[in-house]
Amino acid sequence: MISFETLYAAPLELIKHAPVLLVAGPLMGACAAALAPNSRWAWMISVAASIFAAWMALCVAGEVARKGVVDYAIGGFAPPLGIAFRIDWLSAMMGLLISFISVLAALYSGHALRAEVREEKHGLFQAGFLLCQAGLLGVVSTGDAFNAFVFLEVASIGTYALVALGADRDRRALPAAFNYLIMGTIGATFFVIGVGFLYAATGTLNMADIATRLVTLSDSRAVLAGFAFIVVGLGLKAAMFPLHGWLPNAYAYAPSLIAVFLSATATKAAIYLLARFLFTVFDPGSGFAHLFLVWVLAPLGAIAAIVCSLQAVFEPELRRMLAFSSVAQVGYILLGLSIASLGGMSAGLMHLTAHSLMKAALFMALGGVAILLRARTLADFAGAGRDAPWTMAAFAIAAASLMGLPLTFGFLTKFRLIEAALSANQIWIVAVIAASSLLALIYVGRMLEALFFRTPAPGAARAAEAPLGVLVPLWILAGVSVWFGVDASLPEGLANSGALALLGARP
Amino acid sequence: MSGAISFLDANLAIDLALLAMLVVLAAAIAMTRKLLAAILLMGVYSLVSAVWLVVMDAPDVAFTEAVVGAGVSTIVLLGAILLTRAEAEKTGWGRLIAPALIAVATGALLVYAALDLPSFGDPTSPANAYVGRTYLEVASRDTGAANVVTAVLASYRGFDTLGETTVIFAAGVGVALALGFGERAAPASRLMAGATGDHNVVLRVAAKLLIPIIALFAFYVQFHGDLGPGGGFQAGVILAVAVILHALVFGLRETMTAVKPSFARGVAALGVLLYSGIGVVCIVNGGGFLDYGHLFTAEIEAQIPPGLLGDPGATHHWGQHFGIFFIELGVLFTVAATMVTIFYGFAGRSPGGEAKL
Amino acid sequence: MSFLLDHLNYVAVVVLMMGGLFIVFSSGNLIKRMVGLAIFQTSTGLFYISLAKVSGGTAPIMINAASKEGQALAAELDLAYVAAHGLDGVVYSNPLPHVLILTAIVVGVSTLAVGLAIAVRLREAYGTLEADEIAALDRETPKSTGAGP
Amino acid sequence: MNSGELLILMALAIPLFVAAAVYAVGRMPDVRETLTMVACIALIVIAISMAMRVGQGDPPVWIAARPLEGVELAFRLEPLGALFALMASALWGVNSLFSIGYMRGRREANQTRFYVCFALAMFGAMGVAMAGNLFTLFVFYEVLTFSTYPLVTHKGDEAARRAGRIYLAILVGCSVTLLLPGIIGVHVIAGSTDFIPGGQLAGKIAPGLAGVLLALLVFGTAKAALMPVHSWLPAAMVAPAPVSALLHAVAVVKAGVFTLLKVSAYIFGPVLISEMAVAQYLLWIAAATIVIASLVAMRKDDLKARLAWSTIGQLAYITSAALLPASAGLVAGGLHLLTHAVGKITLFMCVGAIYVASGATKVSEMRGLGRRMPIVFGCFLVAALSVTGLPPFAGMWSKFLLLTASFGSDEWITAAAMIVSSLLSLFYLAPVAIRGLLPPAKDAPPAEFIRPGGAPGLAVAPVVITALACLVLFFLADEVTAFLIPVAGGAP
Repeated sequence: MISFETLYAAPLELIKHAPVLLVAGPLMGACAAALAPNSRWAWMISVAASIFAAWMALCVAGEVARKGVVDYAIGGFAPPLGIAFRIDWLSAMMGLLISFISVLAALYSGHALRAEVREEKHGLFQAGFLLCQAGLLGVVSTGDAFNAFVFLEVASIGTYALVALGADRDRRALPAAFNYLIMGTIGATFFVIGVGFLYAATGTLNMADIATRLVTLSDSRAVLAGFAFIVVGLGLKAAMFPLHGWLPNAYAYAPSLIAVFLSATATKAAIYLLARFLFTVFDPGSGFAHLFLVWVLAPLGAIAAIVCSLQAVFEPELRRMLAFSSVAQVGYILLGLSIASLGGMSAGLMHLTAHSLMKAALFMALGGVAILLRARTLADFAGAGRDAPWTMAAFAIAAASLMGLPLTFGFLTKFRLIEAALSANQIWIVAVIAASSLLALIYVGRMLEALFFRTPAPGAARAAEAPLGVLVPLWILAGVSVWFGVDASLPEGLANSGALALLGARP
Repeated sequence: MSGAISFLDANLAIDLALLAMLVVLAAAIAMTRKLLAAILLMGVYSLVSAVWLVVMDAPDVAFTEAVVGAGVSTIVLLGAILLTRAEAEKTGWGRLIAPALIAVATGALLVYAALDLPSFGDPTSPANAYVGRTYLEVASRDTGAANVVTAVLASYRGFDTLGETTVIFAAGVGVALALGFGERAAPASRLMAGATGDHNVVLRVAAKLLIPIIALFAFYVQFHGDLGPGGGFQAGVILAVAVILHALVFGLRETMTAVKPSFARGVAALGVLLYSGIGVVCIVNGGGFLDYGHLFTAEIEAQIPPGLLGDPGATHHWGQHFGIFFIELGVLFTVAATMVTIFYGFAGRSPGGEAKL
Repeated sequence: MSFLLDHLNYVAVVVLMMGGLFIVFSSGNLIKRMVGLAIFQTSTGLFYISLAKVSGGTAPIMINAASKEGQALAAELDLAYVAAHGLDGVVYSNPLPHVLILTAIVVGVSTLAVGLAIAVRLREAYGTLEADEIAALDRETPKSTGAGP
Repeated sequence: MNSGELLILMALAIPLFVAAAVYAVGRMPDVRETLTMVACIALIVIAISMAMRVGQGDPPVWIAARPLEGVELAFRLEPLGALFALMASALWGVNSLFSIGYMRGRREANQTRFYVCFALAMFGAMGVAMAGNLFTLFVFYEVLTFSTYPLVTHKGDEAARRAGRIYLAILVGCSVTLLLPGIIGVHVIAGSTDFIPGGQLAGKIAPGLAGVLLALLVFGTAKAALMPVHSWLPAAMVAPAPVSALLHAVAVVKAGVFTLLKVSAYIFGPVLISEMAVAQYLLWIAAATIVIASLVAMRKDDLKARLAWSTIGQLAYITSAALLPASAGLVAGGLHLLTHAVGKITLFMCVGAIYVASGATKVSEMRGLGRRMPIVFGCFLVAALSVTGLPPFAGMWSKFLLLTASFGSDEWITAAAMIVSSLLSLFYLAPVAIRGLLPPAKDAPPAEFIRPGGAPGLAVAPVVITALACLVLFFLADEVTAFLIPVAGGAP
């Protein structure tokens, strides 16, 4: 359906091993960055490794386009004995998304670090960033339940400390990071417990293998517990309402690079894993999984979409507003998945993509100007639109996408979500989306009014245009949001095949 | 069920007794408000669970739990509470209700599910009958390692272990980012002054003797890994302990001149590089990632003398042998270096250090 | 009776896990929270190991499997024999959970180290390790001014 | 790319280009405004040629993009759209001329932003006019909303910002929560939102469900200002006169009722409409709106507010026309769209001219001013009579057709409401002009002009033009109706 022929420029040997190089690239890059002599080298390594990963992601997508599913047995041991990557369209899509965002974040990091982090720490910072990237890419590629846990932790451990580095600007980053660590670890441990029960019930760790063996014992209590713990664990990692308490401060006080990267990728990878288990390991049609979709996932998604939007409306600090809206948007995605029809899941996945693009852009724009004026509240940002037109124009575009205005990607995904809900006769979901769109209109309206139609308080610090190193990735993100707003065939194609992969994968 | 009963007499009694001890310890930790007590009890908890693990036929895990729980964790925890209030604030009963409810509810679900599991020790349970059993059958044939745990760890699930090593490295990066590289360490940080009188000759001599022995033991554990319990991780921790001991006795500054923080960080990174590099080498030689079977090209394989590992008759898996050897080496590097880095971080930040700056 | 005994082990381990979880949630002191977290993770490991125990088994270290006999034996295995006596007559416990938990322990200690590192920074920034006091201090800092001390 | 597609592309590109160019040359007012005028003329020419092609039965069509599978960004001209495009572009020209006079006369700030947003608004209006399906129409409907927000808040003080908030909250709020779901509902049920004669939904849906969709679409289109979603319009009065003219005559509210006409004609189709009970209820609401709005207008002393309320009433006429079970209503509605626009823009430009010259905004302050500026007040009278619906002015025909249509379909309440409000409007519009032309009261001589020279010529000329148009259209009404007849096609 989507043609990646151009990628076959890559040597066949590389394409054959792309699935694992996709992870190994950033991983080795991290080591190199840690060894880098100075900040500049570290940055170049980071960019190079990210670009390499993105290239590999494209190769993998090309392979998936050719074969449907790419299996890669690591160590030459076929599963269930060995660990194997299993990459279908969904994994390929997530890989593309994460690595694409990573490249832009890496480009952005050059400037952001200089402004926010002490020089001698840049090497390690880039290392941490690349480790997180490798971990997330591993999570979306692996076909082994326990291996997924390991990569979740690879992605997390470093980022806890990276969030804490925000303390150089605001000490509130420290409690935020600590809380993030506690919650993240509890989530991961719950996930392990769940996997343990699945292992006890099936004797294997390979997801596909688990799925085949679950068919016979879907009503066992052990499986039920495994399901519950995996869902709660991943819910914590995905900031699924009401398990999102750790997110707002973590995003609000972390260094802007981390806010950009995490908001666009981390929760998304957790959502991916959740969907992977819900739809391909467990049988969504069967008993408790179905009940969960209808009576837990959908209501929670709805509550998140409403409540967290409200919190955003009444929040004075700009970055916290964005963080709350992130939780609300996760609610949209979960609503889409909960519809469990092809249309619904595809819409959910599309919205996932759209949200990554817009949130990355929003945090990047704020970082770009806030670096200079240590602004947090709306009042601090008043009039930034006049002082930094280019930066804030990109912000406005991304914000429009967040509101779901026509000619932006966010509008089309919202369109598809409502359409899917209507086709599934779930009018209440339409009502929820409408209501929370209204709230989004209000809080985004507050932002834009402050940025563009208010004058800064006399004597207040004035924003200045962000440097080119920020504007380039920023405008790429904004541009993509508009491009997909006019022609979303690429993301829709990916999302459709991703949803098909979820629905079609069960034995 | 007679098998279970006879088993009950012997092991189950010990097993349950140990578990009971653990429960008591956990309760004690929950009760106490003295942080020091909590930490020490935590160490004891690890030791007891290590013993329990031995009873459960998991010597490798027991070994690790011992060195980590009773060793590293305790050291780090102690480093963290130096000069803070030793008492935790009293938490009112009201504050305990919600957590209690959460714990009880979760526990209830777990028990409810656990009672559905096959009975304890059942050899035919899915867990024990499927993949686990297969490993027992094929591991030594595939890898030539007697210790199936090592075989699975380093070979079948070598990718997990790469991830594990990466996690350690990430932790090192994290701590170094948060606490710096010990550059704020004092000539003889209060940390040691607490542990020893400053010029305790006996101790210095003892240390001078002890440190090489510890290091030697570390290397024994390292290379003995594929025959008995042990491996890169345990060895790495022990090696790090040697360095830490040196610091405790001779002072952080001296140790830092011997083992530079930058050097430690570099070695940590190199360890992961070595591990993943092996994987890439396997690719270059036409195999899959970490496919030790292709670690060597055929011509190199041919040049390896058959008697290299003694026992000339045995059919050899050079690839697997050396693959496991190298990656365990990588683990050793990363773990040891990271542990040292972490220690530097905490010791360097220890208020004793600051006071002297 | 024997049913209960057969599962007592799991129950005990569950109690341990929940003890850890309780400590995390109940204690306001950050160090104690980390301790609780460590206990929680360790106990999870114990759960896995309980799964791996085989009655009358021993540690999964092959008896001279590297030697000719061992090789031959391993080669001509048939599952029924193994089910009865295990490999070369010895019953081994299940190695897989051991491997998993080795990894889990390492992850645990890594988390502990990072968490405590952050705690140390917290102590330096706030002068306390009590969650309540930290929260109180944050409430004092006016929201509008971004940078902390 | 055939000539039709080219025409549509130009119609969209010209306003955009002007916006960009004006922004670029903002420093040089003369260049800026010359550019705008040239663009207006070009746009008018394009609109005319499009209208001619529609008349010849070969309407321009362009499928610009396919954002989602089965969702097209498509343009397709038809009589209503052609009429709207022509009207909007022509009035844009007149209004721009007036703006030059007004803005310079008042020495307003941020004039460049004003012209940029104005051009963008035209971009939106053209898109709405040419939209080939509801999806496209919605896209440009929103473009129109957001491009006019800076115009409404032009003054930039807190009051203006509050008005702007109300403006956005109601317009966007309704469109997101009601209109969009309604549109998607149509898309789901019919499989497409294309405008097709006879109605996209005809025969695909039960009248009950159709009623729900109709309600969603009618109230979602808050630009049509049907009560209770009308309050943004009086609030927007804080904007300068040219903007009010834009809102009331050129684009915004007209886009609203235009949407309703299109929905009625091409989405539901006359047949389905006549079967729906909901249409009946909505008709009653519209009738109520007509009467209430007129009554409120009577009691407003601020002239702009009075005109605003009169607009609300007049829009409800067109809404009724769209909802009438007789397809003749559509033609009448289309005609009223045009005549009311011409009349209203005249009125607003008069108000602007009076304000520039004398600074007077209240009816009570205007007695005798007419003696100083007879032309303006004369034109005001003309427009007032036209809006009221008296011969020999254009408004008369559209009202006549509306009445016959409502009588023809036995909608007595609607008919009654129209008659009553016409009488009322006679009382609240005509007297303004007449009092102005009366000799000033002895005891209260009119305040001195803030601009001794009276209104600048550039502010008066457009008024005369549109006033004449009111007269001319009276004689062209037949041609217009003939042009619009196909809209009612597909009806029995």
